[in-house]
Amino acid sequence: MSTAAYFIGLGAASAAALLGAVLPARRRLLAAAVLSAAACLAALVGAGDVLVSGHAFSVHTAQVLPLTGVDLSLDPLGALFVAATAVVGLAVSCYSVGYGVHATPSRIATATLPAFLATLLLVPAAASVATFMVAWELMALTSLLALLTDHRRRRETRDAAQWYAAMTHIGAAAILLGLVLLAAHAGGQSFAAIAAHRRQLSLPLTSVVFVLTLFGFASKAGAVPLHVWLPRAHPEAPSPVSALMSGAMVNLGVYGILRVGEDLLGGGEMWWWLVVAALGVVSAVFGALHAAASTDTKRLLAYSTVDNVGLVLIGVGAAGALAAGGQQALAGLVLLAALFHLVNHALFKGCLFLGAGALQHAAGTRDLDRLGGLARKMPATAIFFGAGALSISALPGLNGFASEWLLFEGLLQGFASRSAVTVAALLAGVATLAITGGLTATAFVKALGVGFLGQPRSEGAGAAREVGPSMLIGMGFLAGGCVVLGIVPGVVLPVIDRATTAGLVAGASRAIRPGLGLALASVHSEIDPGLLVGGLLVALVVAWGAVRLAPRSAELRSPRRAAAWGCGRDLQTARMEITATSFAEPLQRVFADVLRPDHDLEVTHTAESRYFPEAITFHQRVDDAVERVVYRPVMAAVAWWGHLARRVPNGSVHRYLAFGFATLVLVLVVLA
Amino acid sequence: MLLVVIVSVPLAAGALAAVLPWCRAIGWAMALADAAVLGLGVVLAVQTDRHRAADGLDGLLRADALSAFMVVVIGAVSLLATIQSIRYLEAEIAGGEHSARHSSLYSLLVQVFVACMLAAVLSANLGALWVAVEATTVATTFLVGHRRTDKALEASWKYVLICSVGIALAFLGTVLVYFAALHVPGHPTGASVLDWTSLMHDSHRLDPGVVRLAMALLVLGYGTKVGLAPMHSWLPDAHSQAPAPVSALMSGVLLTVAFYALLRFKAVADGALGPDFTRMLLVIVGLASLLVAASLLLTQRDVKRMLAYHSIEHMGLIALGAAAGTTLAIAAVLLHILGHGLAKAVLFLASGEILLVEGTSEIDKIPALLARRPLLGGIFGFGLVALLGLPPFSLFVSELNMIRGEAAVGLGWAAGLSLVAMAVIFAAVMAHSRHLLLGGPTASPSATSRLVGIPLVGGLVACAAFGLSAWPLQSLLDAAARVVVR
Amino acid sequence: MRFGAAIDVAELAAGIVLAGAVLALWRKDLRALTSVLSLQGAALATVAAVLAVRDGDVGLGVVAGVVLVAKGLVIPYLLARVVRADPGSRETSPLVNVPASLFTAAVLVVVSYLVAGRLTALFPDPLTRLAPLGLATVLVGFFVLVTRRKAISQIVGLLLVDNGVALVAFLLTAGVPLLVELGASLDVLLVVVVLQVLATTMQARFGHVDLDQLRELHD
Amino acid sequence: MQLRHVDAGSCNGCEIEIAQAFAPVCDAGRFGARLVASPRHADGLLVTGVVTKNMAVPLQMTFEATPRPRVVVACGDCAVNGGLFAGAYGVAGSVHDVVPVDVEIPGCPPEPSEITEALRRLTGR
Amino acid sequence: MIGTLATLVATSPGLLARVGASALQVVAVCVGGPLLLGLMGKIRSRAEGRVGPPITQGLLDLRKLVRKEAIRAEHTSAVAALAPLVLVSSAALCAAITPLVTARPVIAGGADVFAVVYLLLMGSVALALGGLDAGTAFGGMGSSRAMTVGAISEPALLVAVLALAIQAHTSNLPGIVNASLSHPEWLASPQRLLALAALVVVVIAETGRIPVDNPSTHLELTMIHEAMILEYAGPDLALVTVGEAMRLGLLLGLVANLFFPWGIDASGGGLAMLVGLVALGAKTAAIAASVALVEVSTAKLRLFRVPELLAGGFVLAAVAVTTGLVAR
Repeated sequence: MSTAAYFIGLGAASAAALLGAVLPARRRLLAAAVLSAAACLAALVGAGDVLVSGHAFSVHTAQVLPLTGVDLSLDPLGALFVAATAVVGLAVSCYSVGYGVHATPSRIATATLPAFLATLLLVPAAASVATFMVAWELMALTSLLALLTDHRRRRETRDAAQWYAAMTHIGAAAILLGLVLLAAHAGGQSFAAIAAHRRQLSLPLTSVVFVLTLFGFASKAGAVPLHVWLPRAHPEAPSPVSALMSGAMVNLGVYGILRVGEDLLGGGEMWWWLVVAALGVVSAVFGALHAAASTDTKRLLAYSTVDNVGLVLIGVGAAGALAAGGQQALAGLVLLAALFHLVNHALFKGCLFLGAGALQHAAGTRDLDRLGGLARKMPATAIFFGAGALSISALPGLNGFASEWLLFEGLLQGFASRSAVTVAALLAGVATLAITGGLTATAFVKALGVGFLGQPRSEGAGAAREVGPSMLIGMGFLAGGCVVLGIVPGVVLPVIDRATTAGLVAGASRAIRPGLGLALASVHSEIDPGLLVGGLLVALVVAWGAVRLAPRSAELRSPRRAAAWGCGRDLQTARMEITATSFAEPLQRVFADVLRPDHDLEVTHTAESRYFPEAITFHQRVDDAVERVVYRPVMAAVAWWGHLARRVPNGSVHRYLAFGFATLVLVLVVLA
Repeated sequence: MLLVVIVSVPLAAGALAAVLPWCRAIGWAMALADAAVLGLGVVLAVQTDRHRAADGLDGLLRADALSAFMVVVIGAVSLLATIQSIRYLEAEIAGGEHSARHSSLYSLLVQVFVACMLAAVLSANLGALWVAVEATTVATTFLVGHRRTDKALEASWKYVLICSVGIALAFLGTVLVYFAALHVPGHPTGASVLDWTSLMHDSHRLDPGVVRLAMALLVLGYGTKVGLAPMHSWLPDAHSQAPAPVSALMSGVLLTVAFYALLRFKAVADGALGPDFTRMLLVIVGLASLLVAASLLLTQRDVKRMLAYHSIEHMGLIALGAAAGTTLAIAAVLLHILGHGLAKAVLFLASGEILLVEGTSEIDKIPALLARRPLLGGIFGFGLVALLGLPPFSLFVSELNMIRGEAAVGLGWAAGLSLVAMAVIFAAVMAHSRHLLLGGPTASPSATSRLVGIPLVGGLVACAAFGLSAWPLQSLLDAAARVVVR
Repeated sequence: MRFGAAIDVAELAAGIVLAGAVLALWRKDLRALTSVLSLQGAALATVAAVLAVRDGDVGLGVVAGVVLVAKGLVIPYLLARVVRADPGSRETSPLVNVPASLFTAAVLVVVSYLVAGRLTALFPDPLTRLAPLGLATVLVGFFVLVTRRKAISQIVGLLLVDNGVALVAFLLTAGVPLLVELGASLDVLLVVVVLQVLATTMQARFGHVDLDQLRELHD
Repeated sequence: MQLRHVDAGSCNGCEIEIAQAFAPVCDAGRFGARLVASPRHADGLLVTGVVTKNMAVPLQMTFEATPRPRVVVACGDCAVNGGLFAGAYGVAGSVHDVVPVDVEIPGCPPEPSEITEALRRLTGR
Repeated sequence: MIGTLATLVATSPGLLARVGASALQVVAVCVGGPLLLGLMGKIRSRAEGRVGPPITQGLLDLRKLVRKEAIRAEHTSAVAALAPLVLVSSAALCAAITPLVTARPVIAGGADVFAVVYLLLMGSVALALGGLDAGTAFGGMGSSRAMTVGAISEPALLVAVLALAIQAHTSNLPGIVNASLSHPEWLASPQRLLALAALVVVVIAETGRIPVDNPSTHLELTMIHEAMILEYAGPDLALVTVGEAMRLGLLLGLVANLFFPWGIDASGGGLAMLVGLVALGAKTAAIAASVALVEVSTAKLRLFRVPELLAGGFVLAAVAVTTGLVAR
């Protein structure tokens, strides 16, 4: 049953892409959206069935893809990622109807979103080197085309597309080389054959393959040294696409690491997984810092994706290290926490990106400094964006808290393990979890508070109106998911537990006791978020009652509306409000050496005298330190090499012939 | 008998073009001739697939699965090119630059060019193969100089000179092989000494020293015609100055015909020396061409030169693939030859159209092509996607399997270097094409004529089809690969 | 003629071919170059004739005739026409001065002996011992191509290479099969015609034929 | 009793005395009086000085910003009846012309003990 | 959630006692908080030679404030109304589940270190959002500073308590307290002392005491915590002050029980609970007095020196954890 459902899903998604390209303007948007929603549902059913029943299915056809044929197989690990993508895809396809209504997008735009969705559903099911690489590159191509929807209007979109294409291709080349080397030595290019031979592979080979594939998958997941495309591509892509990118495509980087590291190479060395954990630590801290410092909503969300992927990588790295160290049960728990956080991240990041899209759609700008006062104008979007923001800051009662608690618990239990290196890694992981918790909270209080509360700081924000119902349904669906998973995580955990056992080479025993809360099997600490929320509500009602019932004279009963207190000034304008830049300024000053903000202050004086400034303009840009330190020099060196090489062929036929002559003589001498 | 027909059809068309004054009907006749060649190629492929080989003209022509495949490639690319040259010639005559007589000379030379290539591919005798390849050089010289500009003259001089020297070295190599064959006891003497089948039969008895020197000369000699590293400098000049259909034909299929010759000699040399010597040679030459292409693509300012350097890169990849030498690698090389032929032809024809319509082929003088000419921009964009080796198109599958072949044979490091070069080239081409294709709408979008659009889109669709479904080619590729590999 | 004398004649002819190549390096006057070429053509034809007589192979005789006509008469005539059109008709200062080129020619001859020597040692036949001469001519011809500025001298260089290859062919294998030999010489003839046409158009258009100035085509 | 001090144009003489009132000697704090930063937190306003034209509106706004039930304490002669500056060109009047006054502390400046005494009448302790 | 409630009621007969204990804890913190503030005020005034307001002044002010009128700024949305309620309820829930009076509160499972830290974070996030809602300059500046300080102090808090959790092999607070009770030799271990130092720094930062923030300042530019609540009046202000007081009481109680666990009621009997309450009161009073003495003797740090102090706290906590791991 699951095979049929999964393939119906794929078929429907590609049909949606086809219809999106073919149908005339008005109907194609709706048709594409409906079909892709149906595709997601079918894929969800298929993946769900695999997850619940635990049996994998596999299909091989030699007709497609010359010379290699196509192998598809969906095991619980892959099914989890398909399910996560399907859930986000469902919300996105419903959202895209409303999003595209005003400026009906071109044929290419409506076609690429379902195509991108189809490839996202395909990648976890690929079961041979060739199929995986085809699906991977198709995903890169469709996401690039989707990113280019409004390349006509903005130069940054074209920059972003160029960066994105170059970096994904380099990543894909690394993965291709790694997998091909593996297939060559493991005799056979299907994952099953490779997995069967994983015992006979020599250590240096498996390490080289792991490092190469890690390079590729980390660049797709957005781990720090290779994350540079993420804060450029996500803000420029249309919101449904960036929601899919952050909610689903980034997960596939983690999927790749797990599939190659655990399934194909059989767990491998401990230092592999410590490298993954180190990547996670650096990404989490760097991402959280930059999220707290950026003032563009989508750029903030992109950096927080880097942060959350860092947390997931810490989990995956710790799990791998523990598994390599022999503690299977604990590794299962930590991996469960990492995958649960991944699913939660897909939900709340998808909801946030759709919210940011609604903001841009209604208020015409993404810059937090020019928003404000939208809570009253767009209450529903404010509630959904708020739910997403609070759950990403891991506040109790929402899904962020549940998965970060599980991750914290797993890492904590790991301290009992013997090897000092693992303990050091776990300590770094917990410290990062702590640091990023505070920074993420700051970033999202800024996004929520400065963006939605106070007075509108631009006429666009002032004229903002609530977005269409379809967009609200999209956001609501994901926000609802966050709340439900927050209150009763026990519903989803057994399913993820089965994916974890499939994920780890030696499989892991049940990490979770059944029940609605988070009850760990291996150790007696457990938490019941449901009860926490219940207690919170009871306390809330009691406090509200206490204040309400206080004896008060009649006319003081209802709260009075008065001008906000501004030290007696009567003219309280929006310009006096705090902006996102000034909100993040103290944090930037504290972490100045990492963020390296560059300010430029121009004071133009009046003609008459130097002492009376006419206008003071202040610009501040926090650009990516990694990009400046790592990428700029590399690009400069390549450009220098290009100019040097250009001077060699100067057009004279004698020089060309001289090349040939020299080679001929050299060859003759060598062969003599 | 079939082989003679294949070679003579284009010759007949050429003769027709020479006699009658040029008009659109003649153009379509040329196209029809090449379509016939393609059809006959397919028939030949089906025939050779069932039983080993067909031969004609009392032993001079011989076709096995490999040459049948090459005939199909030549047919397909020349069909695309001749359809496009109708538009090219009409635009030229309309532009008043050249007379109708000039166009009929053009059509004759093109058909002679196609005939020479077919002869080269179908010849049984390696000497005849050399003669045919030399004839193609002669035929294309005037085609390169067709536009009568100073640059075209300079390009044709360089083209003829470098290629003739290269080909002379190749002849020296052929002579050495002939010398080695003469001294094999029991080898058939007389006309059929250089017959490929007999050489393959006695290849293990050839003298290794002589064959090693011969193979070095052959790789260097034919490498010039293939555009491989040391003697590649003529390629960007010739392809950027030649009219678009001609450069499409040359880049798409002439380079690969020369590589076909190398493949034939490699089979013989492998018999005599074992695979390691030729593998080392081809790896060095392949990596050198990749390095040259990667370095020079970084700062390209002209569309056609960019595409020419891109051909050097793909020839380097094909050399690496052939160096691996397993059946999988050779099958991938052949698929790559077909894919590259189609994609490169489509791109050159599109750049020709850009040159005609925009008046210049400088990248920074043609901004926002997608906005101004959606169909042409789209074709050029998807052509680049195909050329850069992205999935739906067959170049991705062939590159993937070539790298698999190389890794299987222990050339993993070479595959790694080639991937690095391809990544650099990808970034460079992406940077150049970004300015060319993307950008704001300066003027209202104008349509591109159907005559141009349909064949090019057809070429891309074919390239994608060969990339996705294995049906028509799989058996032909395997048969052709087994022909070359011991 | 005793058989031994024929071998000596062939040796002499091969020597003349190599001498011609060295002469091309040395002389600057274009008219002298064309005469050197016709001399080489004749020498080549005699080698072919000697072989034809030795093996009694009629085809080889025909080939000798064709070589004599093509390389001895037609090509030098074509070149002479181009030379007449170019008033200066003196090779300007070549890229590498004459003494240096002569020294490199010597080095090239040593190299070719090294390479070809090992080859011919395998099959001791009086004529094959001469193969290094042919290879030397090829290398010197290539060197002429690389260093001479004038179009005509480049054509001469190319022809030297072709003659060298033909010489090696005759010496090593007593003549490549007839069809291939004819095809080869026909192609060489066509290439020379093409080059001659190009040279004249270049002369008309640019007023000079110095290739070093032709550097318009670069990135 | 939280008070929000408003300087409606005083010569700071009264401010010094108020500071003394809250100093250890008189220590109005022990009777529950406290000066707070925002009128929202205050039960009343401690206004010093004559109400100048510029301070009339801010005083009115501060009064509005204070939650009911609220009191106004006019401290010093200027606040009570304009004192020295009554009738000056920049003066809008004394405090009771702008906001209803509940307690008046005469004296220019009033003794710290008188201020503490007045505050104790308000806090009832 | 209903399912878990049902299982709890069915399984443990002593549930009524534990619910009672938790309720007692909430009330204790509710009343004890303002009293602690009054005590600290009294100690400060005594140190300054003043008599100072009575200790119960805090409770009196609350009673008065509740009866006053609530004022909301024009452009505020529902957030301004909800923020104080969320602050108080999160503090109350924290009080219910942490081991203050008894070591077996009602949701024994829920009393996890992570939950307590993030409930406190929830309170400060609510307060910050409330501050931003009115759209005044002070509210925004206060929220920004409070979140920055919070962002740096929260990791120190988590890692400090982690040091104890590692020692007790569980992150459950009652578990830690019981383990400390049964292993008295842990109390003097270096890792405990370092954790205590780190926790004191964090408590000062979280509750906004002198070295980090001056609660009784009038100069808006220097405020961190006060600026956020400038807009609250009457009942809202009462809720906020009670919330703040409860957080102070809670944190001090937590420090008391984690580091000096004597006297806490482990058995759940009526008398033991009384003893626990008295012990809690005494311990928190002592700690509050010491904090007040620290306040009086030090001047307020410049805002951008505060992160260095908190970073020092974080390093202390990290050192505590590492010494705990090494010494194990």
